[in-house]
Amino acid sequence: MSNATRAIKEWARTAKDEFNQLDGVQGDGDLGVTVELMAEALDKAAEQTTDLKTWLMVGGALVRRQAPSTMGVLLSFALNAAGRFLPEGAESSAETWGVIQQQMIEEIKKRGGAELGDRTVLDAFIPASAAYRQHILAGDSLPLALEKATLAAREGAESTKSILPKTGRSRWVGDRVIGEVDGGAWLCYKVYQTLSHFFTSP
Amino acid sequence: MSNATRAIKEWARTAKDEFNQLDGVQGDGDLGVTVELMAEALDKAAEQTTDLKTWLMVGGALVRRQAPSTMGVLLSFALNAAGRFLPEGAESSAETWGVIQQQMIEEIKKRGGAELGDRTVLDAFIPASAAYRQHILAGDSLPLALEKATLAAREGAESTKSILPKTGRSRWVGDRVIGEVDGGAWLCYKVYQTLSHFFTSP
Amino acid sequence: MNEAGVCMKKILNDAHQFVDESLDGILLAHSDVLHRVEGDPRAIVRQDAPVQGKVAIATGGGYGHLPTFLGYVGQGLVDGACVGNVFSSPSADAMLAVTRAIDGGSGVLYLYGNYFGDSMNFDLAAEMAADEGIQVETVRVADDVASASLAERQKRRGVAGIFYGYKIAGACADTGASLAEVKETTELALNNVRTMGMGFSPCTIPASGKPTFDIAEDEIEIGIGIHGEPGIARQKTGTAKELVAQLLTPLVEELELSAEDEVSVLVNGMGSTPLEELYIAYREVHQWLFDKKIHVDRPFVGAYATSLEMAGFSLSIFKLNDSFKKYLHAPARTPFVKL
Amino acid sequence: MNEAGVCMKKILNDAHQFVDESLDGILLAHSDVLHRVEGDPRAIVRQDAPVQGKVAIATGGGYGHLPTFLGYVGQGLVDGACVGNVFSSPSADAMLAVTRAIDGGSGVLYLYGNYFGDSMNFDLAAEMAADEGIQVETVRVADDVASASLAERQKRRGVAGIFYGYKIAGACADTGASLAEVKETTELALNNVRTMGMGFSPCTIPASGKPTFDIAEDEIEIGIGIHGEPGIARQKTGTAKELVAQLLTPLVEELELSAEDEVSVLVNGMGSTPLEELYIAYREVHQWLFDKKIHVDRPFVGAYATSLEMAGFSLSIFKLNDSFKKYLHAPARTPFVKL
Ligand SMILES: Nc1ncnc2c1ncn2[C@@H]1O[C@H](COP(=O)(O)OP(=O)(O)O)[C@@H](O)[C@H]1O
Ligand SMILES: Nc1ncnc2c1ncn2[C@@H]1O[C@H](COP(=O)(O)OP(=O)(O)O)[C@@H](O)[C@H]1O
Ligand SMILES: [Mg+2]
Ligand SMILES: [Mg+2]
Ligand SMILES: [Mg+2]
Ligand SMILES: [Mg+2]
Repeated sequence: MSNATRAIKEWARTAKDEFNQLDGVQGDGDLGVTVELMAEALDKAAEQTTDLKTWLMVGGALVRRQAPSTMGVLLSFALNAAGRFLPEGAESSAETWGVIQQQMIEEIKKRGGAELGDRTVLDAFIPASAAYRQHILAGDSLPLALEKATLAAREGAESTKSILPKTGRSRWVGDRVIGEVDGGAWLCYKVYQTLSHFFTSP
Repeated sequence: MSNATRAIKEWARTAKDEFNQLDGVQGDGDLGVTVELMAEALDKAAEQTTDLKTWLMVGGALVRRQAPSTMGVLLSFALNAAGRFLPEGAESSAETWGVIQQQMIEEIKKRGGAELGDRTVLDAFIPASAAYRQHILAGDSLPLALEKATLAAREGAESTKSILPKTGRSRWVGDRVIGEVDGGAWLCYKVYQTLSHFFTSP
Repeated sequence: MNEAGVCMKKILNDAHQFVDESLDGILLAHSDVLHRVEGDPRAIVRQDAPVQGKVAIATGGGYGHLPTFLGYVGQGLVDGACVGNVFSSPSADAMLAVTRAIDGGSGVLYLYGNYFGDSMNFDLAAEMAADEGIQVETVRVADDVASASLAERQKRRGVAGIFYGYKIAGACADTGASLAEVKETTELALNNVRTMGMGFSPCTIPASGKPTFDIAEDEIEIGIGIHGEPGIARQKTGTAKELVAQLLTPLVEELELSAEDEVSVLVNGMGSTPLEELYIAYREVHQWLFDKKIHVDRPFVGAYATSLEMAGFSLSIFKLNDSFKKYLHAPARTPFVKL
Repeated sequence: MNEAGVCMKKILNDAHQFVDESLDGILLAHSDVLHRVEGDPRAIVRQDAPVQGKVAIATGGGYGHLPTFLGYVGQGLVDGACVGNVFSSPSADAMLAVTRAIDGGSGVLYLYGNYFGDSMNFDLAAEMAADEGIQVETVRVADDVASASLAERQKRRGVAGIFYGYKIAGACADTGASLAEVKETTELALNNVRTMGMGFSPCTIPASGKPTFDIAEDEIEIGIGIHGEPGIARQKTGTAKELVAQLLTPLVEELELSAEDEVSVLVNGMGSTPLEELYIAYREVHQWLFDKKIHVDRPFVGAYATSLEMAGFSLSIFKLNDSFKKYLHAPARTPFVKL
């Protein structure tokens, strides 16, 4: 797991400016910083444990402490909810990761009150998670499922270009954001993409 | 007289930026504002009186009140000194103006403690006044004397380009000013030039 | 510019240490009044906390708004503040640490600006505090009229009007009022506070190294938030009189001010707008209200809620009654704010 | 940009009314403390002037440095200030008006920054005051080590260290000391004050509409004056630690500080440098002095002498003894400065 988190951490460093800029269109321009801090926290958690459930709990707490912005707290809640859901000693598997994604989405909806189409991270996460599960259920390989999830995430993220924000800071911006993707949604796509590359050619 | 002061006032408006910039090289960049305020004060004095002595006294006081920066106070002292020197009812004449210039220079030296070669207004004023007197004494016309004084002022102002400042704010700047004329000296040249144009083609 | 951001022309050693080194400086300079909670460098409380028997006020938010939030910790205002990264919410853990350190047995009021991230974290902290038997109530400041319609007032952002929230809550708590009373009084006061601001130029978050937004040489952003979030319009700049009228009109309308009403006014600079200019704005505010026979009881002009070196200003109006006035006039003193 | 300068993104109606409208705002906001001398809108004194039997302190200088100069008018600091145009000396007439209004029979101390224009005007005002039988003494603040060598100390500029001059003179005058004593004490104190500053970016004088100087994206000006006058060097910017060491070294050397000495420190922001950064500077100052066993009695961090929206900061060190400490700790309160 720590190899995957390290890959994400390395990617996050290079992507900081892009996300600050995306967030600046509708928010306060700090999403890149948050992304970097979240990736560091998750990698730190992976160094502390190899147990999946523990990693989700520790990672959630570290993200909450080190990157407590909207995206960070939602991710923290989501990781902890998934961690609580998993049975003790649960093994990492393609199926388990499908469950984790589902739990995370439910928790983000619950805590943030947003739905599909509200111009948030969910607009990429929901279709990506659905595509992933569908391909795993169909017996496809993890790399293939991740590739398809990445495609779905990208499509979902792109779709936010034409959505008016209903929640979060972007609520205030009105139609000035039209034409730009939502930063959180784009982040979701990029994380799937990074993982997809990692599992295709680790 | 008020026609001449109006000409200077009009010129001063157009020259503000140039003098702010010159002053900015070695000082605080406000000389253009001072020039404008001084010119307005002198014009206001000319509207109040046609008597030369009174104009020098009133003009000095107005400059002191409205433009009390270094250049302004020195001019104010200088005008008042010249006014005090003139006898009651003194008529404006080429000779009288020669005396006024001399008195002004003496007062600026006395109050400011600077001499020729200290990179101040005096580096233009002293040679210009000398040239003016010389030509008036030689029986030349006022326009010709002013033309020669203008040439001398310009040469004197240009000479400040290679002088290190010894007084005023510019003292602190060291050799960074080398290559730029002193703002006060350039102002002196420009006033002679404006008057010269005015008396050539009023 | 290098990674550490040294070439940003900021006083800075390392962009990632910006908040912690700045806090170090504050704690070193003001150790007579301020105190770090053991084990959490982002949780800062007054030296004499907990004040036994007094309702404690906790606040917090992202860094970069000094004197908001931390600068209001002291006598007559708030008891503790937790500090996030620049423009980012503090963690619920820091909030809990502050809560524990300031509770003097009478409960804690959470008083902070209405932002999603902060709300989620403060709510989580309140849950954790409740588990430990500490009574917590919450008041979210939502004074920025530009950020949502009146119908959706609870969705508005909290901006400079939080100053009045602190002042009233702090003075009310000092009278020995109960947690419920402090909460109610603060809410009542904030119902009478409205703010709107405009931004002239952006600021640069040290860790990002880029301006928070782009804006043309002659344009300003109306209704900007204190993180540089976009407002409701961009336009060419105008005279002081025009700008003040533009900000003031919606505030006065919503508060339904009329002749003989009494208000306090806060002319808040966002960071780099000089005091000299803020007083030109105050002159316009005063004249505008004077013409409508609205009386200014106590004006505040200066930097009360900033956005690093952003240029711009906001106007807040607080419609007064006698009880608010009493609290407003009570003394208050912190290292940053002395009333 | 139009003639009135409206497009400068300043809060401004008319660049030529900048000073007077800003003063209007100050007088409207603080009429409980400040008062305009009848007939001279640029002469401002404390409401209760003249204070009978107390030596009065007069100051003044160009506008654009708030809280310097006008902002120190109040209790425990200065009695009156005259105000020039932006960065230009006030007129001798305004100085005389202030002098008349504040003299309580015990004489007036002129306390101002050492600039040629101001000196000429204050000297002229002193002559006129003497003609009217008012006793006047003068102390010129010349604390900026970057502006002349130690051998020519009397030629140095006055910058942020004037704050200590006001504090000592004001507290000393409040004890009922004579004019000669107030002058001597203030001079003694200022002999122990040194300042040096650096500028990151220029400001724009409203009436000129242009930045006061040009500077590269990654360059700073060392030894800059409070009007943006050039200093002693331009260089690439450095870390906070490096910048602080660069400013502090000459101050500590000239004051011959050694272990167990006690000092007060002023970290002064020049206008748009955020408080957050000033405290990073203070952290470095504190550590630097701590390593040399030099004790900081009372630090001041904030905007004490500004240059409109110029970015940058200065450090002042005041080497203390017990009598200076007593004066430094005395209370003082103006609308702008509360100690
Ligand atoms: N209620 C919400 N539910 C889910 N995601 C949200 C919500 N609000 C905002 N977001 C996501 O968070 C992103 C911004 O994250 P971040 O920069 O951390 O927020 P902030 O700086 O406002 O705290 C948005 O692009 C959006 O995708
Ligand atoms: N001691 C002096 N004697 C004569 N002229 C002086 C002296 N000091 C300065 N000046 C002139 O004044 C000019 C600057 O004027 P001004 O901008 O009004 O000064 P400041 O802004 O420093 O008060 C200089 O360019 C120089 O010519
Ligand atoms: Mg954000
Ligand atoms: Mg000048
Ligand atoms: Mg944020
Ligand atoms: Mg000047």
